[in-house]
Amino acid sequence: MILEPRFTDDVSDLPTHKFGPSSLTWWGVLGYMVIEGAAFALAFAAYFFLMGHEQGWPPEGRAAPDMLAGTIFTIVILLSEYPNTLAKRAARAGDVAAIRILLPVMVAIGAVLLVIRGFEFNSLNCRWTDDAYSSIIWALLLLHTGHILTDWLDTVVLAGLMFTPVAYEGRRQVDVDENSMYWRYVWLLWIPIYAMIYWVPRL
Amino acid sequence: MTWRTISIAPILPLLVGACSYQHYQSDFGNGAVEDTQFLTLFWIFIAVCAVMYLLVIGFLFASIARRGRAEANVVEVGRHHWSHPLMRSTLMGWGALIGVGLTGLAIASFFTDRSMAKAATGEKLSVTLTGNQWWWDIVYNSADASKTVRTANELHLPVGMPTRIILHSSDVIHSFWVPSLAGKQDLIPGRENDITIVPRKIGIYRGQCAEYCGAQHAHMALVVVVDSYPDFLKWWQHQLQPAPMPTNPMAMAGYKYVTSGPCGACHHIGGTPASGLVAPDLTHLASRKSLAAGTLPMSEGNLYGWVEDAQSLKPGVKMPTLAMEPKQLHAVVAYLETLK
Amino acid sequence: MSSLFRASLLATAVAGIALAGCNREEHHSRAKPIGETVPAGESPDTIFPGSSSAPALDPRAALYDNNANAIAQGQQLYLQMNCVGCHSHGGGGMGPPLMDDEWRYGGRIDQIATTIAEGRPNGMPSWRGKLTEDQIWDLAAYVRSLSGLPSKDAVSSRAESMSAGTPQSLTPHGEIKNSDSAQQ
Amino acid sequence: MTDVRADSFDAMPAEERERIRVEEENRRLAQERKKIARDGPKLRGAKLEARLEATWRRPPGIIGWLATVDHKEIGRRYIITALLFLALGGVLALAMRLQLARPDSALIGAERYNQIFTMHGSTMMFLFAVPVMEGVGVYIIPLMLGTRSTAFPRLNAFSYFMYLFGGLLLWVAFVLNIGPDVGWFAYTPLSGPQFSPGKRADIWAQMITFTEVSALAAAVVLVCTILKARAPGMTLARMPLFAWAMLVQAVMIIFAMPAIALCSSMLISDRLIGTNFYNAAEHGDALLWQHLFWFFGHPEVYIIFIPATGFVSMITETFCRRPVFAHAVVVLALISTGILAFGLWVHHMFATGLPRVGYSFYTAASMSVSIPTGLQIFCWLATMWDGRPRFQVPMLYVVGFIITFVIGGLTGVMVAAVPLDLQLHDTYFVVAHFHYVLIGGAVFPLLGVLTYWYPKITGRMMSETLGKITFWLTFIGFHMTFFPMHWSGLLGMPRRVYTYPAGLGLEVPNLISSIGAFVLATAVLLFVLNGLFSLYRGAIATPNPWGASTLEWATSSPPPVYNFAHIPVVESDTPLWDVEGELPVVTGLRVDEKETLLTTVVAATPDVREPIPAASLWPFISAIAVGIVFIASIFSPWALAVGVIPCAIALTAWFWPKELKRHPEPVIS
Repeated sequence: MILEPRFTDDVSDLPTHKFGPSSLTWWGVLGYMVIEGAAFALAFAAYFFLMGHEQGWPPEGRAAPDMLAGTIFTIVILLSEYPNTLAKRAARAGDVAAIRILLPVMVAIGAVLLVIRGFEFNSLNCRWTDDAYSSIIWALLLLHTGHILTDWLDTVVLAGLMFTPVAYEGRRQVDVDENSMYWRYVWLLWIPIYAMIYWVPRL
Repeated sequence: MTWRTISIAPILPLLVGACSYQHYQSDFGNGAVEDTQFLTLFWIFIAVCAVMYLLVIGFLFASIARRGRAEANVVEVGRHHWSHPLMRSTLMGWGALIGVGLTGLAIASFFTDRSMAKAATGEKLSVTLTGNQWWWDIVYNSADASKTVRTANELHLPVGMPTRIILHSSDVIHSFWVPSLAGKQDLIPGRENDITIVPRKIGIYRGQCAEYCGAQHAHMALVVVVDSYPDFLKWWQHQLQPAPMPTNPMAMAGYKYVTSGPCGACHHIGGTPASGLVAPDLTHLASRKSLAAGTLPMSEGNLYGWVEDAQSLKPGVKMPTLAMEPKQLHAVVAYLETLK
Repeated sequence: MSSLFRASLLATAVAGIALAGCNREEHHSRAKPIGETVPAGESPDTIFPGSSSAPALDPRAALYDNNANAIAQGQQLYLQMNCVGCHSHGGGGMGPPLMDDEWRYGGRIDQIATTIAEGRPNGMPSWRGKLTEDQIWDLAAYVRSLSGLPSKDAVSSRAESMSAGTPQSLTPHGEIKNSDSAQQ
Repeated sequence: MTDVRADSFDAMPAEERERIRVEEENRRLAQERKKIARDGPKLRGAKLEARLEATWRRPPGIIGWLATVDHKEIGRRYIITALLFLALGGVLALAMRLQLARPDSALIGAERYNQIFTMHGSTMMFLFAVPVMEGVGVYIIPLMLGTRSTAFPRLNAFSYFMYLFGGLLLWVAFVLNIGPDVGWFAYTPLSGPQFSPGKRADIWAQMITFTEVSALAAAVVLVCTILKARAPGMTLARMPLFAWAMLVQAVMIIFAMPAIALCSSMLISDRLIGTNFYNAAEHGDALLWQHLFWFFGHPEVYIIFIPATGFVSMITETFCRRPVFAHAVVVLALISTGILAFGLWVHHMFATGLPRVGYSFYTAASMSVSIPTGLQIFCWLATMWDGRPRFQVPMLYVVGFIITFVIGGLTGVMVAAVPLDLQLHDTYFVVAHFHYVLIGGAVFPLLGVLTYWYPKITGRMMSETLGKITFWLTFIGFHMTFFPMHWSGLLGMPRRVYTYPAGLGLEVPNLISSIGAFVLATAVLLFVLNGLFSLYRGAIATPNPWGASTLEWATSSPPPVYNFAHIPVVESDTPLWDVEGELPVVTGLRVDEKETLLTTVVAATPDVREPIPAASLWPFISAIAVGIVFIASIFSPWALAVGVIPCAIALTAWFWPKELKRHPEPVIS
């Protein structure tokens, strides 16, 4: 005996997309940001746990990583926040023309960052098999590289999609908005990693 | 396990005879100060937990058997939110009771920990125990280097005196645990742990590795013999003597094979060219109560079985199968039996 | 680029690998000693100059070559029997290096086993009688892994000790060159 | 007028033309939007249900089977696969008990036994316990919250396939004799490159990667569903306790699983490319593994237990004919258990020689986690006291749960004290403890809730008499198996030993345990038979056979593909008990495309109409691509570099819309 429905109100005029916490994909992106945050937090804990065992860090006269590539990387990634914010505002404003300019810019910046990252791997002055210090430094850099690579691929696919007529759908602009939010998270996480790889060995 | 080990196994309790088998390897052995303190705390916990359990089960069965309720399946609209007015305060009371109970138990545990630490001060003897894959390497440290004794799989402790056992591991993580004496401590490669034991009762106890360490984790036991202090000193002096040269020709042939053949590559026998350090020290093998880290009781039959084909008794053990002719086997066992 | 091609080949042949893994993991803890196919007394003349064709491979080789457990046992024996004293961790010292592709007395597992059992001129001691056949073959399997000869799935990447060089699991697949400089 | 506009149109700059074109398109789409059919007073009853069925039905045949995104089908698969792994793990347990029935028994050799106990532990923890809770959650939560689908249904399908491939990897390796033999916890350096030659430990570590990707995906799906897709009016305060339990469990997974993801990847890199994380000789530390593993390990057991508390709350509420006493206290207890669980992992490492002061903190923390659970048990008992309990099969399992779990909780408090734990750690006393809290605490409620929701899932009732026999057999078999283990643990029997010598007094307890294990096995077999038998012979189930109060009982048994013709409105925390005859609903959702209603997080007021993705093969194909990359990365590190390309392609195709043209309202095809 299924109960008879008593009609209360009608939701047909509700929007089909909203920005911010009203959007389902916003919560999905937040979920994955928390997962990666937990993984990075534990990687940082492992880094300081291993560091706790040593008198000298890096151990026994190993040179700390060279600063050049890492610092350039940090500057570029922090500067990339400017086009990222513009893209986020364009997405909120629904300005598809601006998005079609800014997303390719973000893709280009991402490519440049990945190239700089290649140089960073060379400037670590250690090989992951040398000791636990080198292993954890390589692990941190590799994890963050994975982080950038996945978001870069997202941005490439999204940029491609924004050049199709579908770009004018509200849901796609919500995707661009959330992709920018995720990119902020990528460079926010880079700051502690940058400090741990380049500065902590020099303290 | 061949039929030989199955037939031998029941002999073990008879061999140990001295103390009843219940407390040979059990938490209730009460063989050391640490285990006594464990038991007092254990019974305190059992008592408090039993009381709490009876309260829960009492409440459960009371609410099951509670009469005077309409069995009707009907849910009175609105009324079903009603609860007995005392229930909310009982809930607070129950929460407080759990909190108080747990705080009491935590404090009792903290004081037991402190008293164990206090009993362990002023160590008279230090022993370094190194865990290997599936046997115990035991070195009695002494200020005078010539007095240090190296033995394996059997630990002698003087009664009434705190002994500090330094725990190292040469391969994987093991755990030193003699239930009748004290709690366990892990042997971790790259770390130095230690445990101090103050034996109370003279007797023979058995301990076992308590951290999974590979194929033969089940056969990594050790026998602990608690002697009176004079007996202990006599044992120590005896252990310092090198292995006696054999006299009868059979043992002589065994000596030649053991010291020149494969045994010397891994085992060390004091006073002979056999000087390997990667396997148990055999200088006083025959004086030990067990063979192959507590797997078999020491007997001639077991010596034959073990030397001839160790893999069938303890599959995966590092001791290789030597494939000796029977003549050589008799000679080797004859020699080993002289290593009292 | 060959290793990239090999990796994609691996990706498709996963089931095959799983089956091949059967004997890689075999724990033949040798409850019974292996039958002596080569009579212990007489040392087989496995040294054959480059030209003549090599004799058939000793049937025991299948049990030890590419077997992960044999290589692991060999690794432990290599340290315990102090091979490090002369060969260090494969780089050589008083004894010849074992990581390179040059083999004075043959790089096949049965030839290495014979080298260990019989000893060689200029200082290699004979281990027959000191080590059992089974231990000698384990050692031979490990010595081959020092120069990257067995498959990458059977070797271990490092020991629980100071790391002596690049992990065996990353060294490129080696090959055997019979060096004729036996006179050194 | 139009011709003047026409020629000046070409002269305008490109953006101007684009703007005008887009405006015309917007106007056209607005007209089409008005013509969309929506449910409501005009479109209702059988006609509406027929159209909804046609819209929501998945494509037929094997393609449809692999492409389904229906949370009910995926939930059913999760539960059936997890129960299969429970049976496999149970058979291994019987083999272990046979070997341990007699001292010095030669039935199973050392290496084989070590593989068996590793497989038993890994299968039960990773392939049965967590997935079955996910499965029940994925099936029931959307129905209980009054919505038509979970959030991200394709991610849900991907999560099941990753779980299935992880289980297959482990069991195919075990059958091919390359299964792991390092224990379900794989302590280094035993699981390290030197002491675990070959690929055994790698396969264990890679199985972890599979199951943790699956659990994380399912957790994100559940969090988003619970927070965003609740029926209008179901504020957080009115949310059923099972939804609270699944929310807390999902958040715990999101924080706990990355720990084992990190340490199992570090183990694989140690074993494959020679990093030194756990190599004590090269500045690494064997305890780093234990810290990271148990930081995940302890929350893991609460991830298994907390959904079980949700089960107990739902059964107690229904069978005592009243809501659970002190709803807020139970919810706060769930949340505090979830938070506290992250602060006590070091009680697994009391014997590793860490500083003693730290240990006393963890003793206090480990004891304090039993307070919230103690309060929950009090609330269930108070509900029984003030309600009118009907002791049908699900309620019997709740009574069995309380009797068993409280013993396990108290032995847990005992092993929390350092001096006791140093004697009891890694002995059969601990084996008894965790079986009491895992089987008693999670499997008993699971059997109860499978009986409880069986009519909703299959449309048939399970047999009551067979159910009662199964319960008593389970109860007796369980206690006969695991109570003697307290005794053998106290007599000095360590864990994970393939045999024990005679003469230590261990013969009698082990024999009783072995016999009890077979009694428990027959009970589980009986439960399965009851399940299969009732599929065809069981009494036909009405939509609400137990007279329960939550929304999943407002729709038919088994529910239609779209769950609810109209989205229900909730006005109290026990909707079906407080509704006089008519169910308040909201209308206006599309009928020609899959759509559901999103509501705000706290107050659950209608917020957005969300299109639900159509069935698609891409999640299955992505799972295969990611699976092959994971398995190949055991054999060569290059597999990760090469494998990124196929995975990126599959994931892009999963996201890429089928036709690149605009719709009046967004559709995910």
